[in-house]
Amino acid sequence: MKAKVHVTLKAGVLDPQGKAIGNALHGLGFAAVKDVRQGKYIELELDERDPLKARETVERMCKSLLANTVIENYRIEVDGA
Amino acid sequence: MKAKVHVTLKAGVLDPQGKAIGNALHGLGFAAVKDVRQGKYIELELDERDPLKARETVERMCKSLLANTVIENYRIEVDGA
Amino acid sequence: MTAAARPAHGKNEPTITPEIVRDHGLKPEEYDRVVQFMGREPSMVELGIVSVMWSEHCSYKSSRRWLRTLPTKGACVIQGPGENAGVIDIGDGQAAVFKMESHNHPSFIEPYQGAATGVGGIMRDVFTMGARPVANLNALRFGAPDHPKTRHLVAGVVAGIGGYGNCMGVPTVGGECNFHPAYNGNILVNAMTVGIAPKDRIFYSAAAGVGNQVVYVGAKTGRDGIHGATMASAEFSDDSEAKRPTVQVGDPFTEKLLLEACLELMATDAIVAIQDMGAAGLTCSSVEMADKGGLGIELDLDRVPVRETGMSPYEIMLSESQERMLMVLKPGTEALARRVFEKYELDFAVVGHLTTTGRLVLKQGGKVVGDMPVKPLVEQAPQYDRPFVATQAPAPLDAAALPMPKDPIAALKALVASADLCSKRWIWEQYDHLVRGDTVIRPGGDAALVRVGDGPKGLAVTSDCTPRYCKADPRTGGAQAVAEAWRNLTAVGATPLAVTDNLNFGNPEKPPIMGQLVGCIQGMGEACTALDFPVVSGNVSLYNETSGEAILPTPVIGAVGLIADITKAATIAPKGPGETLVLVGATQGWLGQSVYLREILGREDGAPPPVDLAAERRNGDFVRRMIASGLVSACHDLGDGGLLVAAAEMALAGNLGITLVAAP
Amino acid sequence: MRSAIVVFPGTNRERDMALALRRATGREPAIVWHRGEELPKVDLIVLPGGFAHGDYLRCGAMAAHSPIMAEVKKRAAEGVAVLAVCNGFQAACEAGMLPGVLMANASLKFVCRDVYLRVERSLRPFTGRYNAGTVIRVPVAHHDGNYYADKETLDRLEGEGRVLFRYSAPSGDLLDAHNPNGSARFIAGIVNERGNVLGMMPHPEDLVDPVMGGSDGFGLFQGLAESLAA
Repeated sequence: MKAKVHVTLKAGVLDPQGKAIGNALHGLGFAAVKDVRQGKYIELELDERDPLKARETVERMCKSLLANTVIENYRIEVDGA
Repeated sequence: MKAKVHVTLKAGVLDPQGKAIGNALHGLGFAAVKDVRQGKYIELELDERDPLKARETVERMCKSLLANTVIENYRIEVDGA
Repeated sequence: MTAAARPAHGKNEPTITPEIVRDHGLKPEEYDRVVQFMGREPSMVELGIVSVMWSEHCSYKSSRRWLRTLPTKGACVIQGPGENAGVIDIGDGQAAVFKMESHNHPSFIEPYQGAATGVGGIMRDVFTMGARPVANLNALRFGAPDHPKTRHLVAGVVAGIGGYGNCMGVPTVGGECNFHPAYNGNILVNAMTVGIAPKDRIFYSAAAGVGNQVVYVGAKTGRDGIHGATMASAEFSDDSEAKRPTVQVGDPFTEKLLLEACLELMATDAIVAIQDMGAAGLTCSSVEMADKGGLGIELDLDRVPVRETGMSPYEIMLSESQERMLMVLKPGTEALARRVFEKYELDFAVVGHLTTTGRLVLKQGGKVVGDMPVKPLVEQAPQYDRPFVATQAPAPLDAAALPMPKDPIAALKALVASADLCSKRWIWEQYDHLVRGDTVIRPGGDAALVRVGDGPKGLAVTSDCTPRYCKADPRTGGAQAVAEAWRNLTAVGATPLAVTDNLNFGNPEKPPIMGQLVGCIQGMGEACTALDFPVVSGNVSLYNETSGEAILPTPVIGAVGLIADITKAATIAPKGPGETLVLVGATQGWLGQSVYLREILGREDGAPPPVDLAAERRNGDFVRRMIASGLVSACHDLGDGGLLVAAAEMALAGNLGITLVAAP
Repeated sequence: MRSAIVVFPGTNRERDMALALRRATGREPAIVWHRGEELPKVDLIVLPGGFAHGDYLRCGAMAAHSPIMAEVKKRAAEGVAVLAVCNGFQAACEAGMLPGVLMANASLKFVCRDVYLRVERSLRPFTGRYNAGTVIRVPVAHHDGNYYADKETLDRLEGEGRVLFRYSAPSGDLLDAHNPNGSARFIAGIVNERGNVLGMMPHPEDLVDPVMGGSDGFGLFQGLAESLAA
């Protein structure tokens, strides 16, 4: 069972990476870039067949480790749930 | 116009981050975790209305900066294209 | 030699065709020699093993004949070339262990990972001998600053070196970085590591003890980094070529654990022999361990920790995955060793044992998939005495014939702003040069100085080479590189002890390029002998050439010296106004091949300045005595840019002004 | 003063910290592995610099979940002093012992050089030996030292006098050119509400000896030794 997690910074939180990438893109002539935000994309292979149980497990993983819930949001995609 | 880019390591390329996260999750009792791969998720705000042109621009951004095409793949999502 | 049947082999093993042999870098007559000592055609994994053992990188086939001419003996030398790193005595029962290695080609393809894995590899060479790494240096050469790829390569290489070295907690304290169009297609990334070990606890790679277990520790094996010769093997695994990234990805976190686990186990006496898996991974380490011990070795490939499924014997034996070591343990110590590696959450697998057969035997799925004699892999490695054409040194330049600069200060500004001579603070501030709390002299001086233990002793380290001198006159250039390293160690007050080297050259099959290599080695040999400065380790990187355009001959010298009391060391910064500046050594106004000639007059001609080794030694010993006596406030070696630039660098370092008075 | 230094897999500055503590207290600090080892009764616990777990995922994220951290948090809650430097500061924030987050440096580059710190408050056991307003020179060596917290947290930190160090010019002025990583309000070091946990990015332990280039950092260790002398 494959699960995908997107961890992104909450709105308003400082994003040094995004800002720096934006500047670099402008430096390379990509004037159309107005804003850049960089987050983490994590693919998990789980030994679990029940999609609902898988989603619940990944939820706990996000809360305890994968995301710093003070400054980050997370979004979980599980095939079939 | 909003564009989303997923940058992930090519198959077979060692993912030290994924390996360390996997071990940490096992340490926290998440035994069901078999494999973890970590990649980048980038959201771009573009001053561009034509989705096809936007996709083409983001393609060039990926090749020149956002992805290290020697060891990484990239996937682009543009609303409407 | 019984003509054994060809062992069972991979799923769809092709017959060996001349193309496959050529793709494995072997000449037809060399392949015949393989068939001769095997008594039959080799299997693919056997051919792969030969190709790697007889590659330039492992066998030094184009250079060994000349490397033997270098002086490798000396009062301080405990172990010269031939082991993972050189070992020298630094007194009080301690030894310095050091070496330099290059990762030029991978760094051009993927600068971050290429440079990072280069640093990781050289550190393993040092701690595999039982030494705690205490200082890293790197010598970098890039193309012209305005070349389209240069900015990307510099950013990636510097970030990669920092990314790996900083995580390992080894301070990066010195090195060089310069730019020249000749490196546009071939950058140079040479990494050096210096470690310290108890003199009586140095670990070598010679296997011993028939029946002793062969243990694999560290990261898992993947398909990464298998050399170009993989095309032939592509048909073996059922996956496509895309499955086999040729770029190795480094994991400094795993290597930090491997370092601590190895040093912890080395404090016990469980280890008989140990070797890091560097170039050609499991092949080089197992063959060299068996050969040096005069024994055979049997490996069960099913027990090798792998991170991908369905790996063929070829891929397992030739994989260059990083952060792995091979060890031979004393009987009964497996449990102790396993506990140490499990503490650090590292793989620990018994993958074979030593035998008396003098053969390398590989098993997979219970079947023999490889069975070959060890001795010929090492002793029958080809050794070429390549034809060479010595470089004709240009005539010395008549300095008087050159136009005087209208404004010397304007010329000085241009020189100190040039890519080669400008401050490299923008690079070394990305390296942690303070971790371990022993850095006495930080980057930016003539040599870095690192305290040994609680002091007062200190190790001075530097890396030097002036490639444009070597291009014009290889022999003088080779001697100058050694002399400048010797001088830089002296400039901080240290006694020079020994050197390692990284010989970067173009295609040795071209006589003029071979002539450069021979000339530089001869020059190095003369200087090392005259200065009692033996070579204890080194690396050769050849074929640095793209579409016929070779790099400048770059014999980089990495040197180590010792100072008895770090509080008496000298730096380039004068301490206050009113101090007198004294120039030691004759000034002949030599402008041939000078940075001034290139940067100001746009010319690269004339003979390089001659090297007077007797004067070098006399002046150096004098300066060292003055520094030890405490009379000297600051000291700086005159190199690129000569007196004017050296004086400017001292003034800047001391935040003072300097008045130079021309002789009456 | 008895002290213990916690070592996570990937920590690499425990030796520098041990040198500084030995110099200030004449005693050998205990070096405690993050798993399976007892944290002895001590007056000071140190979370040192390094790359715990390779700094993978987020700096200090996995260290914060190490077995030993539960005990460290318990001792801190009982009032034991905790010095969390660089990677240690990141782990302390991830473990909720200190507010805010250490993000990537604004330059996105690793930075290793001397910086100047203005001591904002003379607070035992940490900055008792310095006067408020003093400017000291200590090195930084990090890639993710860009301190961030929301406005309310920053205002509370300043209001309650919990900012102990700010990056400044040698003169003490707060100038962007002297902020090595882009930290909010030039913050370099903060304490928790109770004032017994100090997190700071710079490395005072690397400048405690004139032979090594300076000793401005030694005051922190002398202050600890005096205030916490058992």
